[in-house]
Amino acid sequence: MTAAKQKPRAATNTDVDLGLSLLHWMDLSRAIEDRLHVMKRQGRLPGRLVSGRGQEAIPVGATLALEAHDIVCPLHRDLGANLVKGITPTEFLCSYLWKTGHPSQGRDSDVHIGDLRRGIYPMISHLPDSWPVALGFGMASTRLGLDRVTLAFCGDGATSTGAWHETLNMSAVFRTPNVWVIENNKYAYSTPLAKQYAITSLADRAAAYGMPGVEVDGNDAIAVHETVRQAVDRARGGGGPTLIEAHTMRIEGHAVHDDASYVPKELIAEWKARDPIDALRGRLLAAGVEAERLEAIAADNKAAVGAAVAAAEAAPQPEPSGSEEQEVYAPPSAGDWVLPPAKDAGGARP
Amino acid sequence: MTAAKQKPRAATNTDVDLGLSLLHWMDLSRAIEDRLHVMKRQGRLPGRLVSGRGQEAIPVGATLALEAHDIVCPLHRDLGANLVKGITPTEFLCSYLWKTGHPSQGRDSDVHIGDLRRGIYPMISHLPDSWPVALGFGMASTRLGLDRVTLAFCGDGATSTGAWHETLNMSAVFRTPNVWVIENNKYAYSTPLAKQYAITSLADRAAAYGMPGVEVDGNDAIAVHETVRQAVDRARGGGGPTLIEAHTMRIEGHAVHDDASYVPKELIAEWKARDPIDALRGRLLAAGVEAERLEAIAADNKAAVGAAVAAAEAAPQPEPSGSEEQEVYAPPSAGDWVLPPAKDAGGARP
Amino acid sequence: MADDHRSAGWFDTDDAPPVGPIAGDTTYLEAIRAALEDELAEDDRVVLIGEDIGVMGGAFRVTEGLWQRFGDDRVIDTPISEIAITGSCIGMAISGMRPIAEFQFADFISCAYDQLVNEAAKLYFRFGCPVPIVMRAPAGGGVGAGPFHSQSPEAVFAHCPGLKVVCPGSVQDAYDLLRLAVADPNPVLYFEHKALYRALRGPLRRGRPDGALETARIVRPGTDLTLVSYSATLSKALEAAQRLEAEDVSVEVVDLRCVSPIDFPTIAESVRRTTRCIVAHEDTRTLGIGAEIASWLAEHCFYDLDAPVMRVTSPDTPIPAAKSLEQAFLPSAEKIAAAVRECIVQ
Amino acid sequence: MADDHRSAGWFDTDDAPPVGPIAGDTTYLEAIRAALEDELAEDDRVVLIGEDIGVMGGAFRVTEGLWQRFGDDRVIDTPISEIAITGSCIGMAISGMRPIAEFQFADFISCAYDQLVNEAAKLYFRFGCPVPIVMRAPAGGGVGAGPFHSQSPEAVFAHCPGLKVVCPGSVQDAYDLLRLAVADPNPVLYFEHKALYRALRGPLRRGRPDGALETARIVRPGTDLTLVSYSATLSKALEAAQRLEAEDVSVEVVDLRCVSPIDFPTIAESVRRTTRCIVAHEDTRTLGIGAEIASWLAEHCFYDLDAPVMRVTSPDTPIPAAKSLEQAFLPSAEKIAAAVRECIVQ
Ligand SMILES: Cc1ncc(C[n+]2csc(CCOP(=O)(O)OP(=O)(O)O)c2C)c(N)n1
Ligand SMILES: Cc1ncc(C[n+]2csc(CCOP(=O)(O)OP(=O)(O)O)c2C)c(N)n1
Ligand SMILES: [Mg+2]
Ligand SMILES: [Mg+2]
Repeated sequence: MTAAKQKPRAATNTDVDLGLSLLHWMDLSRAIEDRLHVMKRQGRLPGRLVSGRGQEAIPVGATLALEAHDIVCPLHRDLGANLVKGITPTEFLCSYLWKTGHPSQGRDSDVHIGDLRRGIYPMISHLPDSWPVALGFGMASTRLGLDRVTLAFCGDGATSTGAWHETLNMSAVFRTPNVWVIENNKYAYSTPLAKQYAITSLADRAAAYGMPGVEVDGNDAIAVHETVRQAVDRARGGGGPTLIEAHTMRIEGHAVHDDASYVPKELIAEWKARDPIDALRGRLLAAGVEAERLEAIAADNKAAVGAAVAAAEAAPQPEPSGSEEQEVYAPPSAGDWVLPPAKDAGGARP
Repeated sequence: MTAAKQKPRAATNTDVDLGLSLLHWMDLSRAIEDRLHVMKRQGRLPGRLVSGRGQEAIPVGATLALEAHDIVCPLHRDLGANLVKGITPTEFLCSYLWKTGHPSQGRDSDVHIGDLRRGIYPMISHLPDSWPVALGFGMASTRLGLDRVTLAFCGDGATSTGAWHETLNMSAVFRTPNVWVIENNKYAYSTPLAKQYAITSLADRAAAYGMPGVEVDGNDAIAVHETVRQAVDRARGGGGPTLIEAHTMRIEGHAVHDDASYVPKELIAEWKARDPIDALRGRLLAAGVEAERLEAIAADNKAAVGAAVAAAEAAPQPEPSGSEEQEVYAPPSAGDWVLPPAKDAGGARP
Repeated sequence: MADDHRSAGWFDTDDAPPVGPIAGDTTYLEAIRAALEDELAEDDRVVLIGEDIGVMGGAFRVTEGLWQRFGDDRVIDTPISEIAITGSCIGMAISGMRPIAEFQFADFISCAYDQLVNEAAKLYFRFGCPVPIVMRAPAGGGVGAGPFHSQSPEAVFAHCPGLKVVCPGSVQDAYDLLRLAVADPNPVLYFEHKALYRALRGPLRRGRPDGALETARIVRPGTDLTLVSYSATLSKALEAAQRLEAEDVSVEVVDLRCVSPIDFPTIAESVRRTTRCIVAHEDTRTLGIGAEIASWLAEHCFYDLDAPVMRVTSPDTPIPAAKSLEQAFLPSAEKIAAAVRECIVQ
Repeated sequence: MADDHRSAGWFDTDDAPPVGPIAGDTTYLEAIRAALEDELAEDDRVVLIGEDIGVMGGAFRVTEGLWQRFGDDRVIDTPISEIAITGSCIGMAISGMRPIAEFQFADFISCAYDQLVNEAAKLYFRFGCPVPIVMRAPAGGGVGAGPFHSQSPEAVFAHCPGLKVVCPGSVQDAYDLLRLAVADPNPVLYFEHKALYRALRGPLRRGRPDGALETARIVRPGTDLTLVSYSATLSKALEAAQRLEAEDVSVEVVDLRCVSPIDFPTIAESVRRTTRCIVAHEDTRTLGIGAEIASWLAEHCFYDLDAPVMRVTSPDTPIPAAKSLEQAFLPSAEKIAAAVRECIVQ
């Protein structure tokens, strides 16, 4: 199998429906995260707070390229992927607020959310430990004829781990139906790219495994979407995996406690000016969409977030069952896990 | 830093002294391993038996490019590297025979041999776990100004591990004085290359890290030597690490118990015809060296091996001390480990 | 162990005659293979995955013939990638498959430690999603294989909530525990002892086993002392019990079978009768399985015990390679018998 | 723990005022930093290595200011590569350096498990070559950080011969044990408890400490029962002992300090006086450090004990994230006190 590095591709058209859908989810993701920041300042949020601010185009653009029976493996900046795949704002808020009312019921929290029934594999902290698991989803799809594509995200930092390498190599060997997306946001916590690796493009690593490697402007939601859609199509068609490097920038600290003083101010300013939501709005306006429609999206999302916060704050805390030790192992009666139905069983696009 | 894949280079000249030295060590390595096989058939050898038969040009050619204060990290087919760096045939036989009279005194055995005092890091089984350690030797050399180059070997199979990836990436980031040699012998145990990776050249992976990648005919001892010498020079000169892929073939089973029936007969025949010792002999003869000199090398080595076998068989078995639990931890008095002296302290080439 | 250079694995595991067809007289290794074969034949969801398990049949030939019979899709050879093997099993299991991985040696499970304890062990507790994977690994010493091919990693994983760990010590259990492991909806580590592969023989009953995975079993009744063991040390425990019979000491031997979770009721019932207990295993002493059993008994059977619970284990050192050192390192029937003699006079 | 969004780490670890200059009133975190600073200043061979320990001063700000003072060559930021960090420490140590690695959270040491137990732990026994590395890692729960940022991995490594494991539970020990670890010629894992970072304060005596690394210490004398603990649970043990004093129960508290090797003579001496013992720690029960202590005492102090050795630990589950669940999960002064009351009436 030959490995070809492909040129960054520009968005080819501005499908208004797609654009509005992208905008809806990106704006919802941001509205939730912005609200979380306010709550943090108000002392209404326990624990940590990470966000994907400025990177929303990647998880949303990519995940919208999936079918209902496909699987996504989000990481900590990928709230948008969770939302597109069906995690509700209230569930997400409950996860952050250490409440019940979300899939792990407080046993895990914040961005460690997901639900296999909806096709979302919940992340763990170890980077990028979901990747070898995602490889297994791919292998199962081929072997069971599930026609399922698995999309996994990671940051630039995670590419330096052994798990990343083993996964990509085996994915190429078995030509699994996986789409591997690196969100290169220029920093791993405080560590700039130059201290992480000595090459210019991580997509070039695709050639080290024997899969296509593609770079894309990660702040261009439509470009991300089209790039991922092609990779999804290739995967579903039996063409094997693709490695995509989406360029973006972490325009805030690693998490709320971090002022990112180690990042040059100009770099942040430069990327703030390339905000993916602003850009998409601009494109939609230029394509003739009325400003009111865009305002309505924002207003609806804001209302939804307000309602979610109220619901989550009202939700009960989880109470210890007292029998936790008996809940560590699945009982013999545990059946198969219910993944989303295969395509021909009629799953709809989110 | 740019990553350039360089063309395989042919041997440029046949330095007779070098050739004779190469022949001496390669022939000695083979004489020992052949003798071990005979002993195995005779029931005089316990445990397992692996050999580097047909691959001797790589460990010998490469290790002869080191200075006395450099470090080598051999793996299981690299008896030649151990010999060049000072492990004696008797020590090696003792290690195989579960005797005293070798550095680990029977606590480890067979190819798990080495001695840091002589610049040999003893391997463990986990592939290629010496590589991250070798990286540390490189980092220390830079930081302490030791002017020391570290040479590490692994097989094609070991390139699929996480340890391999993390090591090479960090080596490139820190531009460590390391030379990384892959002995691509076409199989990892029973697993052919096509089931290991989906690319054509492992040296291409150098570009994924940002270091030069070089392919070399691993059965041409002089070419290996020159290629490694250049990489050693670059490393010592501050030019950073090099990844070298030496092409060869495992012409026997993985170990003595394995008949390698899964390897096509023609492939073995093809590579047997390219025996590195025969080839080197041929070149030396063509360069005008008298056949008697070559015979003398073989005869001397044979005698040395005979003496080593006798000495090893006569050596005592290790006896339990009864205080092993007190020997697991180094005592507070343990001083620094004595590595070979730095170059200007006057180490001689082996 | 002989020095036969044609033995069927990387290390000589026995001087037994070559493997024959499965019959009344079955080896431990054949019992494992039979369980794999029956699982593959009866359940489409089962796949084997690992290094060199296909055309070669594995480093110890456990999977010999299975690739030929079931093909590439059911018996999957991989690159040397323990992390990816383990993670991919998790993904396949969640997708409805029943993967059985083989580590070439149990020692190499160290490379997959993170995936096992962080991904596999915790997913059910966190999100209610079962992870039915089986990780097979040849463990243990006694064949002169040195510090990196002889380890007994069971206690490390028994410490981790969410994993189950079984260590068969008989031919029938080699089969039964493997099939029960596949049927279990949880991640199960199955440590097969390489020194038993061809050394242990016995009759084998094939077919889906009854009973639960996590049950210990009294394999030899006795009245004076309870001797708890598992895996290869079980044979040594039985041998010690045999020898002590001649000295009029009646030893009850309990085969633990599953070292996590531990079947404490069975052990406690026995200890309450005998009032004395020794735990014998090959793993090193500190925080080996014996530590949990001894401390559990010390807490729950304090007033039933007439003597301290003793442990017969390997010392706290790496496993030495040379046979002369390894013999001194490993527990033996003689060391176990000596401990029993010491314990019953207290 | 407060919800102050400007706290100095990934997770809030305390609502203490911002870190000031080191003085008579020093935090546990400052004591660690002081030890690092003194080592860097006094010994050229010492380097720090890890993720984000340079310009940022580490996820918890433990190394804050050290990169600014000692530079790139002494305070080394790496890619996210726990295997390579660990292996490179081994290579640097053998080359004559004294590397101190930081894992961003102790949970991530799982990725380096193989290098630690197979390369670092066994080299001295095999080849007589010391491996003087120190691996620092913020362990433990209590800050709502969930199953992957709260683990207590000490028992897993205590099971491995060749590694030493320390768990400081006081400000002075945070300093002393780190310096003793650097001076030790063996691989030492240093688990610092993140809940103590800013919560524990006290006077600090700087300077090269006397004494050995592997010594336990009686930190509160008593006559009725020996309470063995370490790390953050030590504070809870002391609190329990305090409360029980009001009930006329005199509890002797032993700070284990080094959980591998364990200082049994100190524990045994105490238990022989008090005749009762409880071990309390935050790690889960099965095969936690308490298992080794309880089984050792059951074997060696059988006739000295008037009651079973009890263990107060977390239950055998992953660590839940929500505070309401985590509080129930963790051992507390109240749970320890209740166990003591139960133990002394037996
Ligand atoms: C194996 C592992 N080591 C260390 C960490 C601690 N850690 C959490 S996030 C982070 C930086 C991640 O950087 P990157 O992958 O680029 O993702 P980003 O946060 O920039 O989106 C680190 C080091 C971790 N989660 N996993
Ligand atoms: C991490 C790890 N997994 C599995 C093994 C078992 N094993 C020993 S040698 C070998 C094949 C090695 O192949 P390669 O790296 O190509 O070296 P070669 O033997 O061909 O020289 C395997 C899988 C191992 N030693 N280490
Ligand atoms: Mg990043
Ligand atoms: Mg090979």
